[in-house]
Amino acid sequence: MKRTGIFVCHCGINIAGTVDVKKVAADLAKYPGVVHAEDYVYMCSDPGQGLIVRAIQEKKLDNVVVACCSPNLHETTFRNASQRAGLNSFRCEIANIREQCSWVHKDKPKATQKAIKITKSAVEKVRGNESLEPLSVPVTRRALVIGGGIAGIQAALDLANTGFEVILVEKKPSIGGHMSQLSETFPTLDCSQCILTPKMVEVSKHPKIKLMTYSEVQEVSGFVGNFKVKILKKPTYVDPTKCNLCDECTKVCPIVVPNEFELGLTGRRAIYIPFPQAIPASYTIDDKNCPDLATTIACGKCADVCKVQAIDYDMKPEIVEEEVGAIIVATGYDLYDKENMAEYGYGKYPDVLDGLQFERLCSASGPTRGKILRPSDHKEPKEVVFIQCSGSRDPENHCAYCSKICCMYTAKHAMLYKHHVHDGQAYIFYIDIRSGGKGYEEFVQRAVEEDGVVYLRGKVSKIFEDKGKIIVWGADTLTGKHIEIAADMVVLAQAMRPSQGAQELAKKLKLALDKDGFLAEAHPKLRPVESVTSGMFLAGAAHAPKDIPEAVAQASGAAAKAVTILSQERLYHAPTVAKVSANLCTGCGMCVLVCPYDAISLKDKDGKAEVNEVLCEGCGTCTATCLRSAIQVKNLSQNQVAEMILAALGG
Amino acid sequence: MAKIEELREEARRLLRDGKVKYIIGYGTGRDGWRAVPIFIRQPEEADRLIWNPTCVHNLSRFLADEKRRQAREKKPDRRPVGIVVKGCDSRAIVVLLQEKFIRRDDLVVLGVSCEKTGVIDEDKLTDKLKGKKPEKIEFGDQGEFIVAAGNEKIAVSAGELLAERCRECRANFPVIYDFLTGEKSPRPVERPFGSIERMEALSSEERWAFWKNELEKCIRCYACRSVCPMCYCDECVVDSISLAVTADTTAEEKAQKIKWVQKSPEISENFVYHLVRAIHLGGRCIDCGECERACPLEIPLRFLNKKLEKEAKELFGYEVGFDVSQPPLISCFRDDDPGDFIR
Amino acid sequence: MTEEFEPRIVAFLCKWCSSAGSDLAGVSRLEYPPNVVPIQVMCSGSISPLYIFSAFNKGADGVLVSGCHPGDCHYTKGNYYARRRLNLVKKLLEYIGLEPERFQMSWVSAAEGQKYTQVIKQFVEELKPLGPQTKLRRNG
Amino acid sequence: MIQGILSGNPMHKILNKTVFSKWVKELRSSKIYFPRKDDSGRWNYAQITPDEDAILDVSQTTLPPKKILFPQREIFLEFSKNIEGDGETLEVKEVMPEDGSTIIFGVRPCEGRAAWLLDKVFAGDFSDPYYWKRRNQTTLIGLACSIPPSENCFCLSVEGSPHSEEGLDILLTDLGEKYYVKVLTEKGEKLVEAAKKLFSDPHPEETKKAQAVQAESEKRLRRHLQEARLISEKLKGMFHSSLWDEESMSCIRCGICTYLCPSCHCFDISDEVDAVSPLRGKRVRTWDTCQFPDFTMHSSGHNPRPDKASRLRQRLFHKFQYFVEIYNQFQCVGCGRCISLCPVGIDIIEVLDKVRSHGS
Repeated sequence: MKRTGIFVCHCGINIAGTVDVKKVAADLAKYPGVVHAEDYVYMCSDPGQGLIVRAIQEKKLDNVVVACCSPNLHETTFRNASQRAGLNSFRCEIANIREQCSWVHKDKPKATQKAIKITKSAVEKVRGNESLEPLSVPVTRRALVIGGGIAGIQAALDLANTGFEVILVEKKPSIGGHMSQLSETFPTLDCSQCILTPKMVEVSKHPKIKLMTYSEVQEVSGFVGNFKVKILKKPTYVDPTKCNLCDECTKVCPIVVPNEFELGLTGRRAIYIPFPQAIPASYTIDDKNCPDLATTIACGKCADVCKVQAIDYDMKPEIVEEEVGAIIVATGYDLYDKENMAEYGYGKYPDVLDGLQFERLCSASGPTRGKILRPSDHKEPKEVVFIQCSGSRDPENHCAYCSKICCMYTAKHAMLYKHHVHDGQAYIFYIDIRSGGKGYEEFVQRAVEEDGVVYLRGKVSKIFEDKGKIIVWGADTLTGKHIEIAADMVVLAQAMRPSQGAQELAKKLKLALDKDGFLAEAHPKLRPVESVTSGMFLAGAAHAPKDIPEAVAQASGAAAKAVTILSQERLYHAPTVAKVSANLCTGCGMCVLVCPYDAISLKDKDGKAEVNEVLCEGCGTCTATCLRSAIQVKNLSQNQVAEMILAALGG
Repeated sequence: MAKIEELREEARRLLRDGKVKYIIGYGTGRDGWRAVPIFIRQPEEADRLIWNPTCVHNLSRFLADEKRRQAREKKPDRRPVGIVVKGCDSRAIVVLLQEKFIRRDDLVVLGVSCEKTGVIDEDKLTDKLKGKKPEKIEFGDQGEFIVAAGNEKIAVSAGELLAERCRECRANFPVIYDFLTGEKSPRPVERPFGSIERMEALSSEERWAFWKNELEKCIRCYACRSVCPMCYCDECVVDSISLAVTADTTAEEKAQKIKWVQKSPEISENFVYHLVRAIHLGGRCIDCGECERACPLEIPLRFLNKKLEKEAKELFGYEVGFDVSQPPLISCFRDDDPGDFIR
Repeated sequence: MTEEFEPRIVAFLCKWCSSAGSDLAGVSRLEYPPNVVPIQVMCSGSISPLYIFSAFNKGADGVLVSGCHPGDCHYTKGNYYARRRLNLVKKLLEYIGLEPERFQMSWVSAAEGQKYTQVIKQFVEELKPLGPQTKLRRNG
Repeated sequence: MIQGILSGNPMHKILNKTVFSKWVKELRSSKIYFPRKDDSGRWNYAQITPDEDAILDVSQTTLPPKKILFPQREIFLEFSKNIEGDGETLEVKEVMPEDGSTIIFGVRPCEGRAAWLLDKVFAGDFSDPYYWKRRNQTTLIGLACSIPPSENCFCLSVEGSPHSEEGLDILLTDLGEKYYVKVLTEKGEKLVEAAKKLFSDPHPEETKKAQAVQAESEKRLRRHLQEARLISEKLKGMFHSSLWDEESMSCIRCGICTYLCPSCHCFDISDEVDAVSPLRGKRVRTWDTCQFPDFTMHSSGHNPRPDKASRLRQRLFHKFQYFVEIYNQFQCVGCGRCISLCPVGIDIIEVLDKVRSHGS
């Protein structure tokens, strides 16, 4: 029989005050298999631990039970002590006779009896324990970044510059995300593309970054340190290595469709480059709009004019499989569609724009080459109304949350408008101005003081077209006056939504979503960049509305977190995992269904259950489900529990 | 009306064409009127098959034997097995498929419909005949039983002789089959759980007195477990009566064998045995009533094992043995499962 | 005058919520009767019906299972499985005539030391009038 | 080993049914069992209270009197560990069946024969004290079967009869108004002596009538197994026959046929530990059966009787071959329980018939 040693701690009077520790030790000394039992005033002290170490060595103990405070406090202490004496750490168990006994009872004899039962049941547990070593798995020291916006770009660069290979996946033909559509950025008003494109180029040139644009993550399996990813690479039908950007193809392409980069303010051809600075710098034939491609009898005009034969109609979608150790999700945001805004005309008035459209109007590279003109008649608008919180902070009809960046970009818009149209007038309807951030409040003040922007506190109840004007009805809640403005243009600060497709991706990655559909973090305060799935991290607006500096900061944070995994040769994992007795298993698969971690599968060979020890967290739900006791968690087997029950009942 | 000739013809065909290795069906027992399980291999044996109100057995129980046999044989014949099933038996097959114990294509299911009636309770028949020895029992066209005894034929209304479980049956024709003889006309049952409700109506102490009196009789011959199609485990957890020990079973695994119940037929041990059985049948028992029929001491085990079928339905809206694709009862949950019993 | 009947109770506590909750009760020095001996398991989802039957068979007068509140399970859904499985166990035990009070379940979070003491106090109070459990007890 | 078979001629008496219950009441100092119909309509040997009216009936109980002579659970010894100071002492207390005589009325002659077979098993070199203590303080009062209690009775085919006397202490034969009482052992004699006045000597007519009734009863048996001895011989060559596979196909490997058999006697011994600290428990003997898969399971995992076929074969070989070789008796008394109560209608007569006709 295994030789067990018992060590009863007084914890000063914390335990000894209500539990007769001497009696506990004396009783346990008579318990089958117990060859040593002593008590000491502070077991966790160095001399206390010394007693344990000595006893293990002198009495040749196989098992140790320390009756003391909650295992949450000193289990590690005593397991380490046992290890120092040459025992496997799992040969040490804690009997919690303080929190669960001495501190909650007054009647000394009764408390003592209970302490004895608790300790006996710990003896039974430790007797059934196996010696276990932590499980370790090698780490695949590469990372996957999903989303090529500024957050994804930043994360990818940080990881690559730390020396790890990165696969950056972007579903659009070019990286850059929404930032590449912006004209200027608040509060510095520096040109968005000017600060973004160098980073985009760095990505494209970085030896450690494998850029996969026009690609989508299809399937993710595996676990922290060892994910397997399937990526769908959609065909562009243009070989970027050959394409010399001569742009002849677009001139001959007969098909014109709305240009999504310009948010429909202009059109593009079926073969196109998203924007001049696109990375990769190459063209794409969008096969949804080049009907002939689908029928494989393309009109061939683009191919005819392409001197370098970059066009290949036979390009097929391919599935690329990659292995990575960590994943950063930076899928960004979309604007809440204008069509949802009944009160603002369902987006059917051409001169009612959303924020991004207005950015394009301001942008030097935009459809109007930087002139602010009304889409309807290309006249310069003299009165422009900006409406904040359009779709935000409206739990009844739209989004409950604040989109956070609108206050700032609306101020920016108004300013930019004044800089373009000096004699124009800008009005801003707002609920509150939220300008927390470095230089932000000052920025808003500038809009009011230097550019004479009129801030009206209140909501716009209705807008409608009348004789080429857009009539805006609103209320000024400060003066209480009804306000009517005959505007030439209205700009809606639309709420931010998780980017379309983010939800399906979250499913594939087993990531949780918050109530608004953004990706949920592991802990709102203490683990803001970690997802609920270990090994996966969040960056940018996919997690919540943020502005560029925040997105960048979080991206770097996520990269740093990923490095904590990638920098290790191996990952360690608790070995107290489920184990299958093959001869009892009938392969019913009930354990497979209940496992919260998909850690159990049925083997092809004989259909019996098999545990992936690295995925298993040892919760034991499988044990209770199995009708045959064919699956047990190591060191808390049904056998152990059965003995513990008897001991707990004083038997 | 189910026609035995149709069944025999199908059986003959399957055996002739070698589509099945053998067919598990009902034949006439030595006494000349009771059905017994038979296993036929030759086309000509098809004529031995019968279908009458004494076909009480749930033959799906024998699928476990087939599986064990295949495990032992060096070159097992992997052709499917033909099996004759009633509605209740077919629900057992559904559960066995749910639990991947058998593969659908290992079976050719020959369904027979009980239509308006079902099978008889032998005790009821004995009382009815007052000691006269029955010679033959058949289904009448009007859903009655035709009993031949002592050179006379009498028609007895089904109600008089029907087994209790048939009165509460919710599958009077097979829910899964490859061949079917007889009508697929559902038979409405007012109170599918009437027997359980009557038991529930008793006070806690009355129920205890009832079960104590019944389970005291148990001699642990394990007929209930042995006859049950759901008790296909190689080793039962309550006791290692059928120790699944193989050459590669480790010493630890042997040491891990827990004696949840003592071998002694003490009242406490009998209770734990039957409780474990009942809970393990939760969401699996399809009320074929075989445990009760097989029990030599006539312990009303149906009352115990059917209870959780009722609870599964009432608490979780879970129907046992109708849908192969649904997960087993305890390997799924609904967010709004009742929790009112929890503090 | 014989001394008052003291029920023997086994409590299966999940490590993350209920055991932590009972630790908190200790830290807060909340007093409750010493009749309960806790057995810490990883998750209420790991409680096999066999544990409960066996505890009664080994002489328990009452058995408590306590886990995380729905939605709070450390393993995301173990307690949902426990809720379903143990509901069946409870129904079955009542059906064979065991006093309903003898098997109970509770949700106690790591923050609910107070609630844990309440659960135990109430449990012990409800068991005392019932006297010893002999129905499922070996040689009982 | 069996005590006091009456030397010389057995005693013959007549007991009027009107005074039968008087006689029973005279014996109330003993535990008295009668076949009783329980709530579920099953017959069963049940202890009666002295004031109950004792009636005899030709019936077959589900469980034979074996359950009294050889109970399903027999405590051999109780052990407990006592701890004083540092010393431990293991206390082992032998447990014997408690004293006190038992009388079983209405024992079927085949059950008497079964007891007589059990006697042979539990005697010999390893005489079983527990069995014998119960056996010696139990008196079996048989009742000849005027009509067969079961449709499957076949006692005549296995060298018994509806009025066989082996194993019984007294055999009653029902003459309508009265019982013809044949006293077979000293134990039986004591019981008659206890109420001498109630008994009268038989009139030659009554003796004749008794013989007539017995002869008549033999005709009433419905089932017969031809040439049992021949079968026994034939079995020797059939260990490897495929017959066992065929016949066992429908077996569900339950314990009914053996647990309810009046002559099956296999058992298992196990320790029931009630507490570990301080250690407390019992060593008990419980019934076991060759029909359970683990009966012959080795700890290595090897099982010499791995399938239903080998277990059915074992049951038949033991009853009709091995036992015959050892004791020159069949270990089957033809009560038919295993036939009547088998859930799948396996019929030992039918199987043995096949053995007889095997190969021919």
